[in-house]
Amino acid sequence: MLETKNLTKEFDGFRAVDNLNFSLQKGELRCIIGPNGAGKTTLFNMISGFLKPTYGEIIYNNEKITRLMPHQIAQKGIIRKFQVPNVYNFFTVNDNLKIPCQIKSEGRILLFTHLSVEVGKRIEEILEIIELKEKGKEIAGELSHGEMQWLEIGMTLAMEPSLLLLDEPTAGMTRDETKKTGEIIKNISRSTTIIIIEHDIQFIREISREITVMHNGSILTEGTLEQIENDERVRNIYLGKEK
Amino acid sequence: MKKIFRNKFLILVLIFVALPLVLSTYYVNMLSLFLIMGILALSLDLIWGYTGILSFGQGAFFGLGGYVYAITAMNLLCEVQIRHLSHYNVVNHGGTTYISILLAIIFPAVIAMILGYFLFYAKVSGVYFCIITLSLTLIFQQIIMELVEYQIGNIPIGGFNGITYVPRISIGIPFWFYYSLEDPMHFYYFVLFCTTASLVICYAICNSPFGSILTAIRDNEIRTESFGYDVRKYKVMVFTISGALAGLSGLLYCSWGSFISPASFDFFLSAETVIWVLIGGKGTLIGAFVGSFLTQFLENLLSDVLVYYWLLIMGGIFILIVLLFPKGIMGIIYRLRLSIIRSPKKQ
Amino acid sequence: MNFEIIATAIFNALSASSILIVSALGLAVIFGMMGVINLAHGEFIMLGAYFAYIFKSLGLNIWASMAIAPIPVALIAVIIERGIVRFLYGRQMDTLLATWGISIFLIQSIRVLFGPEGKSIPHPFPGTFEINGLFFPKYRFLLILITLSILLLMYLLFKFTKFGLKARAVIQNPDMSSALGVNTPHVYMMTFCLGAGLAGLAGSLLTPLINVEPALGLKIVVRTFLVVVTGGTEILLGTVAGGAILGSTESIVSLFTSTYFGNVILLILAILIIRIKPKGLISKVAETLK
Amino acid sequence: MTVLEVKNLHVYYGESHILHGINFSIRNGEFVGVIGRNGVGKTTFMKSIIGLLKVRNGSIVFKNQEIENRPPYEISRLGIGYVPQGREIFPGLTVLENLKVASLWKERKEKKYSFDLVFDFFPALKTKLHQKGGTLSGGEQQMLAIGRGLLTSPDLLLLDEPTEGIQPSIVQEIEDRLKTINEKLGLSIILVEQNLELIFRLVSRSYLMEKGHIIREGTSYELGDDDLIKKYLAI
Repeated sequence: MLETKNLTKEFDGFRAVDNLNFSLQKGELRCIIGPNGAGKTTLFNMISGFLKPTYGEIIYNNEKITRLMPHQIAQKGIIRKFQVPNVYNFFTVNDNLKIPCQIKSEGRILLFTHLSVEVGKRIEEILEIIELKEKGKEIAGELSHGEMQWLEIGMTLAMEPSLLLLDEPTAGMTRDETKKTGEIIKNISRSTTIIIIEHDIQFIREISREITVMHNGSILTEGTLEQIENDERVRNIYLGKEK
Repeated sequence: MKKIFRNKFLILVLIFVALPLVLSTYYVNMLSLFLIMGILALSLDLIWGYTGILSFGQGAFFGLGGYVYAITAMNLLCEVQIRHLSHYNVVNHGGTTYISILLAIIFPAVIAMILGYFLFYAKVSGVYFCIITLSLTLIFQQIIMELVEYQIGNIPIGGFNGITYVPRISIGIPFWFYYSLEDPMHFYYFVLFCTTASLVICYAICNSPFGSILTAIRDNEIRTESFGYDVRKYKVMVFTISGALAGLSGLLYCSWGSFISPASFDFFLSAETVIWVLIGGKGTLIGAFVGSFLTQFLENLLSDVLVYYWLLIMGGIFILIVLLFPKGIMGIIYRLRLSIIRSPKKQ
Repeated sequence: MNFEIIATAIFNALSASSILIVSALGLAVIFGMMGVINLAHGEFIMLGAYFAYIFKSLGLNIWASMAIAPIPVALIAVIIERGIVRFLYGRQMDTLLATWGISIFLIQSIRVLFGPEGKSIPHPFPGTFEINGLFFPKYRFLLILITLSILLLMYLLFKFTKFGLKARAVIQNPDMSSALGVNTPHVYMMTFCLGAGLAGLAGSLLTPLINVEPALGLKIVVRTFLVVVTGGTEILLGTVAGGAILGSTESIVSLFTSTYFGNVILLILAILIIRIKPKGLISKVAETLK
Repeated sequence: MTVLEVKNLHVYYGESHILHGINFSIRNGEFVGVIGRNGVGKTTFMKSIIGLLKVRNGSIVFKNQEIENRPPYEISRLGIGYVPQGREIFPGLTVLENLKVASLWKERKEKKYSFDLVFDFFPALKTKLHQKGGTLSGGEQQMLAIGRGLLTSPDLLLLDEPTEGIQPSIVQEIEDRLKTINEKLGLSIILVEQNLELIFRLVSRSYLMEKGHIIREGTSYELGDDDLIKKYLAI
């Protein structure tokens, strides 16, 4: 489904992503872990079109998307959640969800058509999934950190993405909020391929099958959680004794 | 919510319909000017309040609208005997001015679209956009001042002293009968019609799904772009509409005073428009009118008494508003109303 | 193209560029370095001209009054920074609107105090000098030299003095500088005050060339912004580059057509530069003028 | 005597509650560690001490003076040196200028640590004095940041993940330097680190942080074989 061919991004001398060959099958729930500065978010920025790679290609459903604009890539079904919760702070929760729903159900330029019932129903469904049922009227900016993360996940859901990029969905969440996020992502992954960048080992233990470990801009190793845990090299990066 | 709002809006319109019956022609004329300037403020509020694009170029579209109207109307309706460069007399043969009105709206809209495409597709935004639009107003002004001896059709553009004897708007059925709105009362009602129409259109735009995307762009452009909306396209569209509105306001102004010159759309007009929208409250549409009415009314009232001091005070008010309540008057009203509704729930 | 035309063209280009550079220098510090959009920059220049006028009418000799004119301007700038600008750091749009309010306020107060009509100041250095048949105004030549010396002074100030080091550190990373014991609010105030002083100096230097009237700032403010924006983030070098290119193009074009047209060309050229190189002509890779 | 005492510290980012009632203390000359995974609030804790983040409630007492919510430059002048995560050196200034910025204020009062001391510790910096900060490698930037922290002549040095993203050889060098700074100069240090081996070799006492709470405090020996540590920090 998604494949990168020796993808590289250089920031005046420093190689954030270095000849990365990453591939992902349809329906997978892949986690990417690695210490700070391993190039995870830079990889997401390139896939979603916000950052042009120095060289290398990104292929999605065997179509080159390396040079496309962010909105063109989003229209192809690749939707991302940003590392810092990126929602419409001054809108109510309902309005936040209205924006993505609109694009899905009623085409692009909808000058004088009003919100159809169907979009309203869709918002209710999503509120149910992300468990913000009673918070519909609240202003997004006043939600707790965890609730904002859920709202943003809900918004990406509204786009019915074929590939979902989640950047540290559980950052700043309490224990039970993380657990709840795990469940939400698990039932999303039935219909959508997901890549998650995460640090929380407990969280990864619960939800993931395939894991990719990144370090200094390239893939160190890939495999299931058990393989990763016993891998000496991975232990070192995390405990700082890398060779 | 929709119902209550519609009634309030109707009441407001009725008040304005009744006003001229009770006021002297001087005040009716003044009201027409306020409404005309309100449309200009509306054009800025549409892009700044709703989409987050602060443009200093509204003055340029305003002037463009005025000049296009003056030139086309005079060419079509009048016969000009030129005795000396700035001294000519005009014979008005009459006829409806629909074409001039249309052109005076479409021309600035097209220029706005081209300019919008040129700037937004290069991701020019924020401060750079302000400075470029500001310098465009100056460019347009300089070009007009330069064309002293030139003529379009047989109408002298007149450089710095502008074009005079511009015919008033006249309505009716083309080639059959026409009725020129010389009488201030009739002209006022035409202006009121235009104001209500543009407010309704802006309201439709802002409350439609298209409008919610505009506010989404204002609140969080990156998020909106990553949902698949081509942000640049929307910006160009709303900028074109705003150019048309500013053009409408320009043509009404030119027809109101039967005169248009580079001075009528100078640096200071762009500044005033920003002040009106800021004082009235960004992103509330009605706020644009409230701001422009209040400021212009005070200006008229106080300017003969205070003359210079008035601008001193306006500068001061402006600073206070930016520092203390960036939401403006309507913002305060909303906040008051909001806190009344929400306060019981909060305790 | 015989010798006379080329010589005049070059001289005009040099003099126009130096006028643009000196009037844009203060803005380069306040807007270029600090990122504060100061729409009252034109008014600081105007104040400089008026204070030169005031000191002259108080009987000081013209050179002395031109030299000390920037000091009161800098003091006024301190009040403005402490009272208004300080609360708006980081909020670019609000600083833009607030400084616009200040600009309106200053123009009107000068109109009230000194009346709208222009003031005349005796020309400090009249006369021309002659090179085989061509006459060049002495003052404009002097102005080119003064501009170069101000640029040199600024370079030395920022490169080798304690204040210069603190200013550069604070502007690159205010939080880190503060965590190292640098009194950042104080440095911001002094830098703003320096920028305003430079603008005041430009005003007093330009008095013989422009008519001193309350609204003289409005004509200058857009051009100086365009110089700093097209110049780019490398402050001193960028402003010189921006000023030189825009200044000389305008002076050459207006030599052959009209001053109006020259002005239009300057504006169009600036817009093209911003459109093609958003980070400006000479820009440090690290910083962009957000 | 305790040089820094933190009581019931609560810090928020907007609405999200990051630090929940932190208690922390460090005696003069002590080397204390703060460990925990990414995003638990270690950096937030350091920033609130140096004054870069507002403290909603709780107190921070340094040399028996309340310093919470005072501007960073006042806290730094009282004697706290700060080496931030990501080093944050001035890219446009040369190495010498970076160091000079730190020592500007102390000119008037006595100078606790001199430039020579910093150059003894980090000879690599001496060779690149006039190079722009932005051109240094990760390791060199880290040395510059630590040197700069020292030149503010602090009585307490805050170090936020000094070994993050640095080649092992330089990590070793930094470890030795920190040891000598603490032992020879008697400078008390708070070290935030993810690298457990490194921290347990250097510090006498550590605090384990999890989701904004301090959940364990003890000497390196006690924490060394504590199964809780293994569970939380093992990858």
